[in-house]
Amino acid sequence: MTTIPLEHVLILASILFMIGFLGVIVRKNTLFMLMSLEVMLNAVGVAFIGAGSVWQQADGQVMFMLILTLAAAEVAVGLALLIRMQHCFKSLDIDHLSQLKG
Amino acid sequence: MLLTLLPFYPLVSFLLLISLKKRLSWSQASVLSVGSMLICAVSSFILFFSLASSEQSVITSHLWQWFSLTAEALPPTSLMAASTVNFAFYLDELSAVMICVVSGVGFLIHLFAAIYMRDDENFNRFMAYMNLFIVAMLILVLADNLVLLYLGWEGVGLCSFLLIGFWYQEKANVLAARKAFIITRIGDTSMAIGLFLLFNSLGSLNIQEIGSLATQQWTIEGEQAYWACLLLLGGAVGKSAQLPLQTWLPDAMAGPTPVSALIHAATMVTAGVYLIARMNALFVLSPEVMTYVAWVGASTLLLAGFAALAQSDIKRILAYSTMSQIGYMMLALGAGAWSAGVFHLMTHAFFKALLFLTAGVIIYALHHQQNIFKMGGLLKKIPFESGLFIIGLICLMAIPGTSGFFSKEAIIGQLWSSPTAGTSLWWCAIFGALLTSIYSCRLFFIAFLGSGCSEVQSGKSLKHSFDNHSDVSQHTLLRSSLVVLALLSLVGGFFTLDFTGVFSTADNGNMSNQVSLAEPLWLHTVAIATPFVGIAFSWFYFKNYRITNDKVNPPEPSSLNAITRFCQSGLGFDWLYSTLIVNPFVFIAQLNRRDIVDQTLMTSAWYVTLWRDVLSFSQNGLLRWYAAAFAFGLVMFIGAWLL
Amino acid sequence: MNIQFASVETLFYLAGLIAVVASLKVITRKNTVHALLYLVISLLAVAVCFYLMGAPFAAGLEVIVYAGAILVLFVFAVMLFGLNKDEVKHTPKNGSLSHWVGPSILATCLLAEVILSLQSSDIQSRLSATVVTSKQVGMLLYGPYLLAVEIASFLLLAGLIAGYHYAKPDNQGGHL
Amino acid sequence: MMISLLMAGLMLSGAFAWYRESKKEDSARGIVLLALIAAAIVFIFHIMNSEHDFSNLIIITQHAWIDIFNIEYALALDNLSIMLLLLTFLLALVALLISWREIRHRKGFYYFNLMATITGIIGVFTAVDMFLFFFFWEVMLLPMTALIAIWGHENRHFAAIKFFIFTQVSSLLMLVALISMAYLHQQQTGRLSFFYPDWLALTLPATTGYYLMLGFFIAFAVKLPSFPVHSWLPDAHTQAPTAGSVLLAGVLLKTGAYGLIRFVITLFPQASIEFSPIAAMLGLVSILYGAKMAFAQTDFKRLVAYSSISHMGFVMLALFSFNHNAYNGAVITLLAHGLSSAALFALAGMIYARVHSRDLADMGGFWRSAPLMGGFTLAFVAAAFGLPSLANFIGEFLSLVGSYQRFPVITIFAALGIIGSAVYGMMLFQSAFQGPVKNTFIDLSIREIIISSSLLTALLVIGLYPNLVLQFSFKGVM
Repeated sequence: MTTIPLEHVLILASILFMIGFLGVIVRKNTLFMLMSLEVMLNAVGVAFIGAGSVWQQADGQVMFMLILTLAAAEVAVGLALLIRMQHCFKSLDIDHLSQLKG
Repeated sequence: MLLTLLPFYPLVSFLLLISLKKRLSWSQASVLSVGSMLICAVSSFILFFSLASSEQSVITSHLWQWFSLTAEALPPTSLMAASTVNFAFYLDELSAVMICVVSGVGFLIHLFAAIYMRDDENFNRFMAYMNLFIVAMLILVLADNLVLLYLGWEGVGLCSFLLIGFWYQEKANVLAARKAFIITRIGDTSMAIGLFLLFNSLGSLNIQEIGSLATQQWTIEGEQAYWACLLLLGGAVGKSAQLPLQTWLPDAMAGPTPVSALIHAATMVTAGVYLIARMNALFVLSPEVMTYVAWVGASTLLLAGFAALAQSDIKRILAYSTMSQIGYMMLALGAGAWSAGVFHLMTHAFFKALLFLTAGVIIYALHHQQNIFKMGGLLKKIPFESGLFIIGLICLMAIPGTSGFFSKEAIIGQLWSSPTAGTSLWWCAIFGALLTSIYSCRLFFIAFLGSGCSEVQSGKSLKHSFDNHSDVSQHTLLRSSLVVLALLSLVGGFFTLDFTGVFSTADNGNMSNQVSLAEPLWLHTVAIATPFVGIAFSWFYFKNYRITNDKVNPPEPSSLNAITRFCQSGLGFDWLYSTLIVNPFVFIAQLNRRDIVDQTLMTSAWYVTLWRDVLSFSQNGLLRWYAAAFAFGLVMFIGAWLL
Repeated sequence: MNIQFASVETLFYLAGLIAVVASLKVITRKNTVHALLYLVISLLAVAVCFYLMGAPFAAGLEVIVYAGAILVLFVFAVMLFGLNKDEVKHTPKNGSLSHWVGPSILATCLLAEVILSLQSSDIQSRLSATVVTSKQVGMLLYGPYLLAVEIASFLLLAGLIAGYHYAKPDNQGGHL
Repeated sequence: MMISLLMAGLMLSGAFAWYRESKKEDSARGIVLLALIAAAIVFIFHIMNSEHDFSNLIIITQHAWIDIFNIEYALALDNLSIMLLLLTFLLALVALLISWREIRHRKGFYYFNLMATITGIIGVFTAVDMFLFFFFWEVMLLPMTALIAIWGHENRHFAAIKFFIFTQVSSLLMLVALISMAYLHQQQTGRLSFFYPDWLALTLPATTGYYLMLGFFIAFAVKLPSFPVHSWLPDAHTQAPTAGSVLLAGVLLKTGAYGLIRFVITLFPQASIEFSPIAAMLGLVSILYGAKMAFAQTDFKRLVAYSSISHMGFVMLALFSFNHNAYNGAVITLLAHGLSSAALFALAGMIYARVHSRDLADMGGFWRSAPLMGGFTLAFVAAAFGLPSLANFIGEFLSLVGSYQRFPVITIFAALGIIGSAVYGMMLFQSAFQGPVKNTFIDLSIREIIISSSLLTALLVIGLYPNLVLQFSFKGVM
């Protein structure tokens, strides 16, 4: 029998999440931020699957599938926006998009 | 009817002059203003004589009810529930004399001014102000209640302000006008507070009612009488340029000379004297304040005498002399010599108007030279005007036979034995008379004797320079007004004024005391001899001015000794006030120009703005920054939860 | 499942390690395409984890949809629209690690806190060895989660339209 | 009913003028002028022909408005409000004539705002349902803010916001007090009511009454304005367009005094008497502080604004003296100050139109080129420093005579304000019209003469024959 503690799964998920988060904050390139977001979503998926496996329920996987669709939609819109951004600003630097400045 | 219309003649003239402005020619404007004054003067005399001949001692005229005051919370003894303040005129012997002086002297000065000022571009405005002044002065004199009196009181103040600043483009005139108005306003405020006090304790503002009510309800030397009289005295002091509110008068000489004659010598400045005389019934209730009045008068008398000794400007000498003469009147009032005070008021109006007007002619002839040290030998150059001036001066010095002698003698005679005055004040008065004769002689010797400067034209050319493009009749008219004044000054002392109706209670009280106190025999001798002592003293002391043939160099300000400089500055009162009151006030006002309260309230706005700035700095539009901030918040939040 | 030389646990930790290392590489690469390839590796490693956690269906989806479709979309977008043009200009310089300091501290703190809270919250359970089959997932999806599925489909539709709208070359409407 | 029609008519004429202006340049002002004159005439005729003598509050309109809260649309008139309405009409005409040429852009909207303000003011003076009163209070405020913010001088946005915030915050307090009163009424009678006559019948617990009174008092003291909360006024006045200043000084400040008379003193007589020493003290400080601040100013309009604070201090002092003379004095002061300060602001506008400056340092010797203007300025300055024979004197004299009875010491110090007013008045007049000639320009036009002389006539008439006003007994305090 597998004896992987749930705790370790969650720690793995957290580490992945933190790495993704670090990427979002540090990288200026929007493409990298998008990729980091994917990493973060994945991390959440790991946590769900782990939890589903503990309780022997399929709900965890259902949730993972919803995350998957979310990620798909997000990537579609995100990439489209990136293309637009490249078109308009000739750059993917997120710091150029600072029109929200108060 | 005659009484009712009295102030309206000049009022109509004023309104016409103001509304028609430049559309009136010189002759039309002068006929209008002088004519209205003539009617006014004639009706005043008619009123005066009808009052004297008829049995009734009072003529009243009720125009309309101004407003009414309800008297609540009064002592139950008072029967009055509501007191009305009316536009009503009240003529008794006192006000009859006053209207005669005001309109008579006013008429002569108007006549003089119409010719004297004819070349001024704002002639119509000048005459309009003069008329308005007469309106206000008549209302002041005739008012049957204190509020109406206050109306006239403020009205004359405003006119004085306007006329001092008549040549408004000169900064000095403007400042002098402001000073005059504000300083008299301080007195006015004291008087206004006096009115509040009177109304709230007596329930009436009618002068006669106040007199009778106060006599009934107040005790002699009571607190209420003390304060009411003191506050009214404050008003009188301001208007009459007495210590400590005297500083405006010398500066007020910035106005045209007829103004100085009419307002700042003959009429307006005596309003304070009139007020106290009018309220005599109140003042006898407070002998303490009577003594104050006398002391105010005496100290002003001496102060102005010393100041006049050191002046070099002819008009300022006359201004200080006016102050000192009003000091005499105050002294008289304080001593309870009501009739003598008013008598001196009248004679003073004559001779001081004469002095000022003549001085005006002289100044005009010298191309606006007012410094007496630049004059000299005028007696030979313009003998006629000089003669008139000498008449004025001997009246001022109270040489026996002149009007000034009679009135001043009447005052000094009553001082010694008066319960509220006494011997020390008598000596003050004598010393004042000595000073008067000395400064008069000084003025006379410097300006009229000795040799003249080249600027002076001879009498013949004066006539031409004065009126080079008009006929001689105008000049004659001008001179005739001076001559009339000179005659009045000489014979004015023989008029007998009967004030028994007005001052009966007061003077009687005085009489009874007079019997008890014995007067030394030498009193009158000393009083009569004093002017001559003064003349003799000056004859020797100012010898170099009198006989030297060289042109006397005016003393340089720096060469004067400290005492002279001190006297010249009016004994330092201007400096004192500007250091103690004006400068601190201006300083504080400037310090707080931005309104400290506003600043305080605006700190709350500043606080909000500060946070606005802080938060808007965090709202920098950088997405990553927001994410980091979000994470930071999360760290804090979870950290707090864990702990 | 009778693999002797390596237990499930070992494989799981190994896959997890690979995922972590690959993810780290993703966020530190300069080259976009390299980063994408690392991302694929990371995703595949996670898929292995899924498999080892008894979710073969999820593992398959991860490989097919994530590594297969989404990442291909990335690569296509990068290649076709030249999204990697300014990568050199805007990637953090090798020499300066100062960019990383603050965020790393922040992330470490967060991680530490999460792990702390995991330990404190008394999670003693272990994963079960039972495989959750795709049938179970399907039953659940079209049973209680039907609404969620429909919403997800709307989301995808919205993503489709939005993607089309923004990426259209002559888009007059949007200014971004 | 008639008042409602008047208000609706004025509002509609404003809207119509706005519309017309967009079609045809300069057509708005004529329409508005006609509407105002017509309204004034209708109002005067209505009052003359009314069978009431208006010595008590006469309710002229009463309809249900918001039923669940028992809010009614109720208007009433008495002598006090009639006087203030007449003043409003006169000053509205003045304000209109003043802005005849001054406003150059967005004219239509300007006249609409002017009309809206006037409508609000009329509403404030007539409403007896407290919710309606509050409603009009806000109606009056918003277009006024717009007038300042759009057509004001260089610093207008700041001034407009300051004005708005001060008034809003204070009226918030009033709203709280107002709702509490309504609930108190419900507690006592079981029925929620915002109707003013209902409130008069309430018996208030002492402490509650005191706090409610304070709520109203602060709102009205800000509007008056009284000493510590006056600081919006100088900015608002200085920056507002001339017509705005005229309305602000002439009428808007009077709504504060009106509120004090009608609500604070009448609804809470006991609490007011308790509070009166503080209020009188505030009045005194306003008088002296206003006068001192006025003296320090170099801006023509700012100086007049501070003088308004000083004059309104007299009103405050008089009202809280609870004395018939003082009360009459306060009413006269309200009218007189409305006329005189409006006139001074109008003159400031006329000078500004000629020399494009409000700074006294830029002025001097105007008398030479504009003696007529100088004469009028002198007359209005004289009114401001209380020259007898002009209306302000009667007001101040009666106020002080009355307040002397209750607060002798405070009154004596307040009388120092008479000196202060002379100081700043003379400084204002002299630095603009006397001294070396700095500018020359043309004298007053016919339109400006009409404005000035009508105001001066009103001041003279009230000053010489105050019984014209005083013959009406103003119920309220007594």
